[in-house]
Amino acid sequence: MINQIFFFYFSAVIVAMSLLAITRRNVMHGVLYMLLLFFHIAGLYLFLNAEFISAVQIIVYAGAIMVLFLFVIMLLNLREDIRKKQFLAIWPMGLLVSSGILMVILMSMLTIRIGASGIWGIAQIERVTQTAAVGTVLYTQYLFPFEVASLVLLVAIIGAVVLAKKRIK
Amino acid sequence: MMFETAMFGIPQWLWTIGLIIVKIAVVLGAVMLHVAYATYFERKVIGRMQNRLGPMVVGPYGLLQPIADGIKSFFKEDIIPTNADKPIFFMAPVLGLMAALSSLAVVPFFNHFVIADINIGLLFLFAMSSLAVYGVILGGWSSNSKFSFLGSLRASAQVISYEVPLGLSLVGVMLMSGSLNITEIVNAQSRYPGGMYITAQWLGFFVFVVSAIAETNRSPFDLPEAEQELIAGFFTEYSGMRFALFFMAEYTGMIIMCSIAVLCFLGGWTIPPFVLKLLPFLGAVPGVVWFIMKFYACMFFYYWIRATLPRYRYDQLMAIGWKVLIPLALANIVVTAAIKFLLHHGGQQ
Amino acid sequence: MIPLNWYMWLSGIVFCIGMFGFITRRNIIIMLLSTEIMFNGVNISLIALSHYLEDLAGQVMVFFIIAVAAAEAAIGLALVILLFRNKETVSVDDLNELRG
Amino acid sequence: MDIRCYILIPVLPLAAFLLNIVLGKALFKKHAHFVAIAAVAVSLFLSVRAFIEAATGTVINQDLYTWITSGTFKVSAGFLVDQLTAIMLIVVTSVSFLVHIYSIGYMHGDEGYPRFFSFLSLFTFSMLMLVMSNNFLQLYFGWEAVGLCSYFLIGFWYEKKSAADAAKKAFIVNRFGDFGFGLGVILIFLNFGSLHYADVFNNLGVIASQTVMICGKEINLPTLIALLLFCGAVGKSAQLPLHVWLPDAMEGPTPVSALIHAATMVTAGVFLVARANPIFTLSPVAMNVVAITGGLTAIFAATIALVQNDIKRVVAYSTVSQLGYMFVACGVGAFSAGVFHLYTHAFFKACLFLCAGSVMHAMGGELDVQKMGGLKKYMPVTYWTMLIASLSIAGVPGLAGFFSKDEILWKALSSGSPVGKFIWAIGVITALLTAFYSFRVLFLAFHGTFRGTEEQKHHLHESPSSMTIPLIVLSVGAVVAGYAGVPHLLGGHDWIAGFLGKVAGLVPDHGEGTTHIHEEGALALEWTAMAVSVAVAVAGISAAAFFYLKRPELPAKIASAFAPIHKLLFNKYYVDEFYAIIIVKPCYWVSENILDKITDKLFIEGIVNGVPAFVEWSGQRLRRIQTGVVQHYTLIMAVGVFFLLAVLAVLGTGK
Repeated sequence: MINQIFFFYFSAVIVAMSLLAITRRNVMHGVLYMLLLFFHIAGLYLFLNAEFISAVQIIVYAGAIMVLFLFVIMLLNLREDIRKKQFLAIWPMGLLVSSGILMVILMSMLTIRIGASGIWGIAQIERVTQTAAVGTVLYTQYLFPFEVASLVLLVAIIGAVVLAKKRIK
Repeated sequence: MMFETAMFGIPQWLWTIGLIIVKIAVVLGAVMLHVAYATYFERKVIGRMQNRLGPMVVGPYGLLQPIADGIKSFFKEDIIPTNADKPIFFMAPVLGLMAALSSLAVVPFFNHFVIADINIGLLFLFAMSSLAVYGVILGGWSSNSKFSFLGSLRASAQVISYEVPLGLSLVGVMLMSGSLNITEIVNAQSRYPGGMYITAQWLGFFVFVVSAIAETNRSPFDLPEAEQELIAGFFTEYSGMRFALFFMAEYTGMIIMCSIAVLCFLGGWTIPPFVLKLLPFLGAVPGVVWFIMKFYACMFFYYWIRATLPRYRYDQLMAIGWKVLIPLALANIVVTAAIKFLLHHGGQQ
Repeated sequence: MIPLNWYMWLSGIVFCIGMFGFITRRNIIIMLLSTEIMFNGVNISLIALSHYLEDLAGQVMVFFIIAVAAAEAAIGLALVILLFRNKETVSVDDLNELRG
Repeated sequence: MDIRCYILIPVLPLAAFLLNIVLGKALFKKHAHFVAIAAVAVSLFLSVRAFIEAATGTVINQDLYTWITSGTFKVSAGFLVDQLTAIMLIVVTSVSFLVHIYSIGYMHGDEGYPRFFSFLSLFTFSMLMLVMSNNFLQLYFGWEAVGLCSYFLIGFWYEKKSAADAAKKAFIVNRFGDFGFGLGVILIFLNFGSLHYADVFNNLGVIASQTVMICGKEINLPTLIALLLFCGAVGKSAQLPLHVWLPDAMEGPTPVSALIHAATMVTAGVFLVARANPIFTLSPVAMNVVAITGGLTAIFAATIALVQNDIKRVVAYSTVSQLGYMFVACGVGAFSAGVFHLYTHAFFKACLFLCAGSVMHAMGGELDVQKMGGLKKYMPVTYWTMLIASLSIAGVPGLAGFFSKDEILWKALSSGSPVGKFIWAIGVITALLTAFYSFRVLFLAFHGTFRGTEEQKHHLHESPSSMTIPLIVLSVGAVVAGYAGVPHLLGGHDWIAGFLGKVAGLVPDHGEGTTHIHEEGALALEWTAMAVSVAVAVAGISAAAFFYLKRPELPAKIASAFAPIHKLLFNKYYVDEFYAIIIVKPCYWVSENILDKITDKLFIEGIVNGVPAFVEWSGQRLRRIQTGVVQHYTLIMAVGVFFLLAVLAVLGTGK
């Protein structure tokens, strides 16, 4: 009962915040709604026994990515753009297609069934703590993708620096 | 389960919630009091260091000065700049303070006195400290003023830069204790020489201290509010209670940083085992006393540095962060991990 | 106990909202925000599946998605800065030099 | 000798070419000759060794690697070094070496100095590939490569329109011949399934009596192949219908004329006929065609040479005429005599050309013999060497030209060939003319008084030693080269004939004719023939001396007395003009009126412009799809995703 109330609360806020975030005229406000969105998603993750990911969600999304967005918004002078039209002329088409895909997803989820369970049940995770469990999987089974992810980040750092650097003539 | 046992006819879950609320109240009250008196303490310390007396007028030795300041800012007019983005302008200081105060939830002041004893305590601290920047950015941006804007740009760049070494410097501690739970970290320290991690993690501690000062925008890294250049940086346009909220957020941040330093490097509420061996009667002293003593030593260090060192230039600040502290912190992690690996696995093989 | 379906529905809704934003907004920064929303929609389903299947692969995948999202945001915003520096706008339909 | 040494013979000039063409302009500049001469000197040394090996009877026939594989078509790059090739190697490398040295002085200060030497090296490489090849395709490769080098070198001074035109003319005229040659090679492959000499010559029986239908007529297959190959030879060796390019090729630098257009490349045709002699001997018709073509060319060119004033052209026509002699020899089956003449001719003709170059050098580029005179005292070395070469070409006994020419004439006379006697008569007349025009030039240029300008007179000097030394060496060659083939009649052993007799399929002397050699009547006939040729040589020289030394005013009188003939000869029988009317003009007309106006403008441009016009038309309509707005693309993508998901959802239900 309490679980379901919480779930509905989180879901409602998540949906509302994402809708608000994409419809706001002022980007700054959009980012702040995103912030709330991330908090609620992090809360949802806690329900799903994913406290490590939930902390990472806040640290990376709220603490880094959204700050980056804010930073860029501050650097750009967007006061002109705010007054312009915010949606493209094709928005009804977009709405149609998006809701079409949504319908398909919702319908197909009706028949979803859970497959065979893995070894990381709640009891097992609690025994070794969740962070250690994720760490174990990450550094053994997924070591190579992990290294690749580090490479992706490195490239992104260098790329961002090179791109945004002021060309000194 | 939650509904089974009852005391005085009140259900258990209500008791639990009640206990949490009481804990929150106690912690909040204590911290707010300390925030208030941290300002007094600072003025006194710096005053003495600069050969003056500090506040002396309100109350004996000026002891009531923080109360007077609080009342004054509470009743001052709340000025809002004309072109400010009002919702954000209102929200920014609250957000800043909220982020700072949320961190308190996982900080244990002595054994098992903690609001939420969660497994990922340290991660939670990172998460909340990374949110501190929102108050700064939003406050500066929404004021729609040049000084605020520049101050907030500087502040946010500084804060997100120093977040990295701050987090990395604590990784060594995590590695040594093998846990993210702060209580466990404190308890794990008794197994190490001196009963605190500072002996083994001196490099991490150094990086942590420098980053913490920068992270809280304190002198000598107080560029965002460099008075001579930017008046008051990102909160130039704030007044009255909202200004006080920013102020409280800053001091709460300092308190959090000092608490983390005490908990992660200085043994928290414990005293080193060899001291306990020499003077066994000290074991009778409650742990919170040691915690507060260590805590105030750290706060004093903050003031001491502020009174002693001149302000750094902005480029120097960034250079220290990226070119010195991060490499040092990374080196510390590598060395710690290597030693731990050798100690744990070298023997087995 | 909450059925898995509910999480999946939520995930689908969030994803489609993100997609709608991406398709219809003119502001390139909001478009980037929309991609983040889409990522998060997917993440919700991955975490939920990870929980219900008792397998940590989903969480690991989310971890990677977050890493990639960070990289994407960094590059994307660097491009936005570059675009703004040259064109003084963040409206994508003003950035249509590549039209046929 | 190691096979690798044989490979080095052509590879070294190639390396020199690559070095010079890539680095020459930047690195060697005025020292470009070092590389080229070093390479060709080593090649010469190795060629001499190869010659000695060949003299002892060693024949190298080896494939180096597979060059082309396409179905059953397999061609290797390989070397065949037998006695014929050995002689050619000596001729090519020695003349090339001397010309290289001569060019140091002759080309001194020219802007394209490194370029010149790099092309000379490339030519040497190509020519060596040609003569050393062991199959027809590699021969064809060398054939075309020397043609290319000839083109480059004739047009060496490409800023000069006449040089550029001459280069194009040489190239295009040669294409006519090479077309036939190419067909011949294809026909050989079709019939033998291989292009190796050995495979072809050993299986000649296969085609001996075959015929092919062409335009409803049955044609003997060997005749067809032989004639097609001979087409190439006619082009390359400037024989009668295709001789027009060679005189014009004199626009190139004189060393090039000497090396390519006198001593080596033009003899490639003779080499080809000699090399393919087993095929030719199968077909009496082809043999007669070769002999008659050679004979007609010989006298035709000699008559033109009588009246020309351009010193290099006279020598060029003389070359054409001498090449005719060689073909006569081949045509009457005396291949070894033809190759012998090729070999002696290389020396005295190269010498003549280089002398002409030396004269030009002294005269500041003046070519007209009428403006020279009395050069003897200014250029003694040039005079004496040219005198020796002229005596040699005139056929004065004891010199190289005598032995080889006499051999040819005797072989023609004595052969069983139906045209032999006729050809002999022509040959004798030609010999008379040859002696006359050779000495006409010599006397006009070196005797009498100087007829040029004062400035030229002042400038007159002997050429530098880098030019005179090759002249001396070549003149020595023009004397002694003939002693390789002193006939039995004069107490010699006709060594060269015996030497070449070892070549696969090359009959030492043609069957019917040569067996007479020890018969009484034949012996007397041979003495008579020799006496006749000596007599005509002396007569020719004397006539020249009479006309140009004693009575210098007489030639002009005779010329005006026989004005129409003189004019005909002076204008080279109007062959160029004839070609201009029957080939060049119609070509122009067809190109302008049909190819340009109809094919090009209508069809090709119609297609070429029509396709892009259609593309543009459709592109103009399609491009509207590409709006440049990311979201439009995304929307389309999303529609696709929707349908994909829908299909999957529909198909997935019930499972």
